[in-house]
Amino acid sequence: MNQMNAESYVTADGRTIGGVVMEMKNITLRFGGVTAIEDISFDIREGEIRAIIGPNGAGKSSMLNVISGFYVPQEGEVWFHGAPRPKMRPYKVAKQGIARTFQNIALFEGMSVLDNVMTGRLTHMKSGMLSQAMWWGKAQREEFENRAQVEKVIDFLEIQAIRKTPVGRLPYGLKKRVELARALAAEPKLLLLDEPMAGMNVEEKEDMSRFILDVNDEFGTTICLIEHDMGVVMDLSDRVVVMDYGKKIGDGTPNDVRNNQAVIDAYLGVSHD
Amino acid sequence: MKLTKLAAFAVAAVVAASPVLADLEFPSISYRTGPFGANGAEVADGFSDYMTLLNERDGGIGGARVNAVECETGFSAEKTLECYEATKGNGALVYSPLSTAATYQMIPRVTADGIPLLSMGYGRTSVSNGDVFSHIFNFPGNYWTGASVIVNHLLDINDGSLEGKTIALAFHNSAFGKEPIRTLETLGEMHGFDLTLLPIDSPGQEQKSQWLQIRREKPDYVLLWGWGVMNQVAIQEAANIRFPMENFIGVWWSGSDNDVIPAGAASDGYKAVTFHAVGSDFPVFADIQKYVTDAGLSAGDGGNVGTVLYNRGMYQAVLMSEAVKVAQAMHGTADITAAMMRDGLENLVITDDMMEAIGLKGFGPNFEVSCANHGGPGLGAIQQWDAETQSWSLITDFGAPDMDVIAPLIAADSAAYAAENEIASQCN
Amino acid sequence: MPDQLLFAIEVALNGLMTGVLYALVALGFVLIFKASGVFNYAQGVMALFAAMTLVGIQKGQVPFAHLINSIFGTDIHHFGWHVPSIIAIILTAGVMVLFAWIVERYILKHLVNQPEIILFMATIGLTYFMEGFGDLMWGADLKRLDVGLPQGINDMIDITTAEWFGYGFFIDNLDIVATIIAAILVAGLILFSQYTKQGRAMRAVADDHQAALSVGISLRFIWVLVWSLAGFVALVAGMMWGAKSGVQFSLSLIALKALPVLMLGGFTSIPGAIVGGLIIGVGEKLFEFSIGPLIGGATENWFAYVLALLFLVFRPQGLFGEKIIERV
Amino acid sequence: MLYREAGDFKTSYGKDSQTFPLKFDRWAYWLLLVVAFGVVPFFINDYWLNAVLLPFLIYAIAALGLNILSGYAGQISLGSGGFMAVGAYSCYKLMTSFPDVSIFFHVIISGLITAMVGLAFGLPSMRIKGFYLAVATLAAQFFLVWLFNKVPWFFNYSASGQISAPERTVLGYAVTGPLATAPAKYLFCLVFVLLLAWMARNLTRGSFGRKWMAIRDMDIAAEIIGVNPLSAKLSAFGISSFYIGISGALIFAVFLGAVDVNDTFSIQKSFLILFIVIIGGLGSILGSFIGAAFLVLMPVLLKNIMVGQLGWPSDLAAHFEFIIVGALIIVTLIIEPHGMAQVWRLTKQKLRLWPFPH
Repeated sequence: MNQMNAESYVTADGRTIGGVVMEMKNITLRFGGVTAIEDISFDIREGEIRAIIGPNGAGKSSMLNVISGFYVPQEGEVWFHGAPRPKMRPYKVAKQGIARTFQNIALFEGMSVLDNVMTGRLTHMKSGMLSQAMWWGKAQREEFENRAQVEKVIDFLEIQAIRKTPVGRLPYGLKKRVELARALAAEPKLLLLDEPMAGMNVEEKEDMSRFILDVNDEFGTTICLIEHDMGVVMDLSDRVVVMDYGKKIGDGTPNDVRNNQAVIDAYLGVSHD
Repeated sequence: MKLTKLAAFAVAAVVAASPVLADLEFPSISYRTGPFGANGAEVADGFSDYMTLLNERDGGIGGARVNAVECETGFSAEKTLECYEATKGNGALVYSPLSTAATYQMIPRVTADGIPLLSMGYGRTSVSNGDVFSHIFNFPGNYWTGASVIVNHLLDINDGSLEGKTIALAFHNSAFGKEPIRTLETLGEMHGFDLTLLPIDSPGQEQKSQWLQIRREKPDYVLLWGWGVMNQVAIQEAANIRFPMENFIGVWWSGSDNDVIPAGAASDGYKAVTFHAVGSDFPVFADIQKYVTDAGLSAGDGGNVGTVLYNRGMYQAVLMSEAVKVAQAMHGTADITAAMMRDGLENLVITDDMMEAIGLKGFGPNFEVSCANHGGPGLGAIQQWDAETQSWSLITDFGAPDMDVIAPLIAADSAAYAAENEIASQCN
Repeated sequence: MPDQLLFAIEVALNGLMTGVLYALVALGFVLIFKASGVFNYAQGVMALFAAMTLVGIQKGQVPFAHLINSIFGTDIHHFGWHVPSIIAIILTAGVMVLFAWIVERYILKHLVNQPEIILFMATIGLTYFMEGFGDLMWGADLKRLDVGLPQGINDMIDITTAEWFGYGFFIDNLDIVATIIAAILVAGLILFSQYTKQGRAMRAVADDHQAALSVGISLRFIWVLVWSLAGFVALVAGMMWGAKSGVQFSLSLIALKALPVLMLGGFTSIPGAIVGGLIIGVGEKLFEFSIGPLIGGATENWFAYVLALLFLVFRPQGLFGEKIIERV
Repeated sequence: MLYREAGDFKTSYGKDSQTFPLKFDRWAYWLLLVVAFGVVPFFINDYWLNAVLLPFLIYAIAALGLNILSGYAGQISLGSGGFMAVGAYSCYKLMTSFPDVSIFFHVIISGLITAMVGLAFGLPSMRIKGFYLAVATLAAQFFLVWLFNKVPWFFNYSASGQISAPERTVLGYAVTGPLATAPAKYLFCLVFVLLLAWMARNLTRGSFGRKWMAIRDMDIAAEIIGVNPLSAKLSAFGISSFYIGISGALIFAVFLGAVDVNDTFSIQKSFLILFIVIIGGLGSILGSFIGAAFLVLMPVLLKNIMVGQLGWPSDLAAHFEFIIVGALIIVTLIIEPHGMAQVWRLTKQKLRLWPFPH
């Protein structure tokens, strides 16, 4: 599947990390006069957990938005499966198998948990309007097949009890979990998680970490996540990109990054001038 | 639970609403609210006050009391239909919706239900042909006779020739406003005047474009075919560009007190065609004062008595009640049905003696209705506004329209309707 | 065709003047939307109600006369006095403040934090209510509004332009007065919002509700304030339009003329409302003048909307809005 | 304890996504259908059929359509009146051009034509959002009404510009024209209502419904998880216009019989439909019916009570009608912004627990 970087390796805990799935090449993103991302390149390998860390305003979320096609960078290319990805609308990116969660939960508040998770399957549902309006065999069958898939995700994330609850009524931690469920329901090739543990207590963080590891382990999903909590990131991820003020200041295994002077400076707040 | 209670209440309300039978039912489909409420209220007052007068003074018509229940529509065709459905089962004798759009909707319905409809000076012009429209009447005038009477008046003041003159028609962009176009075009070819069409969309609050055009093109005469606020704005704008008011002539729906008063002194000299007299200088008004207004029985607040539209509503009540008398005489019963009422309308003859007996001598022209002619002769007069005395006065006698032009138009339009709806000849 | 050009200029000038009248109505919308996020459809009926109240007070009409007469069998209509225009205007402004207070107290207060569409629907409900209430209070008959505004062609412009171009332009005196009054009104609003404590509080609320609350500004007071101001703007608009056509139901339909202005100028921008009004006024008049005759005329009702729609498709942020950056 | 769900277990996904999950509700629904088809048309008088139930059914269709667009897909439209006019004029042209084809198909095709027009006017929704879009739909309203008033081809060059429906029959019974009986008209509309409500329910519970709701709740997030906003919004506009077009065709052909476009399809109609949807409940099929019933019945009831029973002058009653309807709208919004369907839902929830509320 991957021509340019085909070598794969096995991690210490026995998972196989494949070749490069996605590669960011010299991405620069500007809003008016503000440069949010400046000339950043890194890659994501199949099956790995890749983290992007950095202080507030470093451009991490913008980076994720570039990957999911929501922002179009002024310069640079996004390579996916070994070819440059043409400029495309976010929903097409989603159809290519990239799913994500959001920093400020972006659930559909007017819908139940089940319906929210079902929206994750929309990229898999193809039946036409007429057959749906008539609730004909095909539409009905498709609905039930996808429902079965969604029920698996619901079981996996242990949210069976709140299936029919409107998401507006759920507490924060559960909302985060539902959002993960929605992303997982899409059976993504690449899963983007934008601060999945932000605002959680220790217990919830542990739960979430376990889910992330399980997803990676059981479904072999490639994950790219942004996180604030250094401890969690170092435990979870295989490789880490460090950003600061829109620039990349470090890239490597957690251990490499931990010992990187620039990273230490950025996190301990050494002045930038 | 709640709903059933509500439904029960609804049924009770409707059942209780049905009035006692054996009266002469005249459902008064009126509009006192909405964009045309100011006009509708005057017509409804006139109609209702005359009916009340008949009850109070004469004990009804031929001994049967009149029951004229108003049904408010707000000038909506749907509400009109609701009113119709609500009242038609109570022995309604005749309808008069005071809206051209609603009339069009009701024509097939009332015909199917066998109830006559009198659209006095509005509605579908070709219903004059009683051979096709068995239950619809539009005496004593219609839009086409109105247009023709106006053109005759213009011929009069131009020594019989309109050759090379230009006439602009500012019309309400609806079924009502479009009615006179064909007649005016035909008359234009005949008399050699140019017709400019200026459509104005409802409600007509903003007419600057049209009046700038009139100012540029300086037509010799402007005709107005409007209703409601459109008239007031048009007359104001005409005053603003100093268009000579005596060259500005409205149809009878553009010639009420409401239309000229807002422009104040500037509207002095404005003309309109009419099919009945103006003012309250008739003996019947004394009776209305005595039996209705002073008795506290007037339909409105009593302030509308004698206005153009009040008189029109009253005239409608007069003609209907006279038709009832004809029907009562024909069928020998006081308690007539809708079918008898139709006969009464079809055999109505208005003479000077009758009008004098009513106390309205000279109020309207004499005419005869027949099976073939449901429209009467279409006589009309021109009235002119005097801003100083705040009054209208008739400046011409009731004159005849050019039926040579109108009759073929009516025949053609009604024949088309008859063909479309497969209606056989009614009169032979 | 120099004649055609002259005509076009005349039409455009008149369009500008009409645009001012549209802007007047739009201004009331903007004031309320900016400070409270309410898309106030009732602005049109407020203009009608204000004009009715003005005429009613001026002529000494008894409020609810028809109702009183039918219940008690009395026959009262007028108090028999005649109030001078200026006092009647002040009293009417007072009534509009009272109206603002009632709206805040009995409607808005209960709808805080509801989605915009709900607030919008509530104002349509208010429109129905006021249509009935206004008629009940002052009667549905047509009223003549006379507060001494001049009307008719301005002779000076007519004669001067006739000398210059050989064709005298038509400009309505009422339009000139309306333009002057609108200018004074806008200047007054700007001064008020820049130099008074209440004005600054109003701007603060428009900027950020939460922040304004946290520094102790009373939101409810501000709402009463902007609704009063909008009521006052409605009174002015009602006077101008009422002088043209008399005071009656159709006056409330001028709200429909203001909506495309709002689209064009933006719901939150006062300069937008004014410039938008002018563009719509000139645009629709010139279109009716040039294209109208080719397609049968009476285009003004829809042209403004189509113009605004096309404009928005190419510039979704409106005339004065900043480019929208979307975030997730 | 009559109304309960205990013991009502679902054993398949099909049963779980039923329209009426409770047995009691299903029974009530079938009973309602039997009454609507078998009892109402034969035991209710013409006034109720013609003047109350017909508009109720027809407005319910329009409300279903607008609810799909505004309630489910979150795009506010004030152009319903104009789209109804498209349906009405399409139906008129079809009826007069192809008199041999069944009126049933004319109505459906009118809906399809309206759907096309709706798609065209839905295109700006790509760029314009919220109230700006709502006002933009007014362009459709005013332009379409002007068009039908102006181009004589649409009204077959009749002098007055009005259109009137010729007589057409279904299974030998006239459903349009002056000779159509009230029960025939009622049943004809009822069939459409039933069919369209069932389709609306199917669409909104399936993937189209979820797409629409996702766009409504958070359009950006929806696009990022894979919803094509163009197709979602346009499909909502199309389907919604299809419904509204059918209701317009029925208003013209069955309910009124003749139409003047300025009067029947004015902006007031657009507001009326929006009212029905909001009062009934945005995003609720049942709400469309409750709202339609409320706004059709309310004025009739008020009028009958005030004029018929209390004997007030009709103008006073009309003023009070405005006041009361306006006040009721405000009060409903204050008490339950999610509309009467929500009130119904809450009542049902309480009933489930009754008589043991804790």
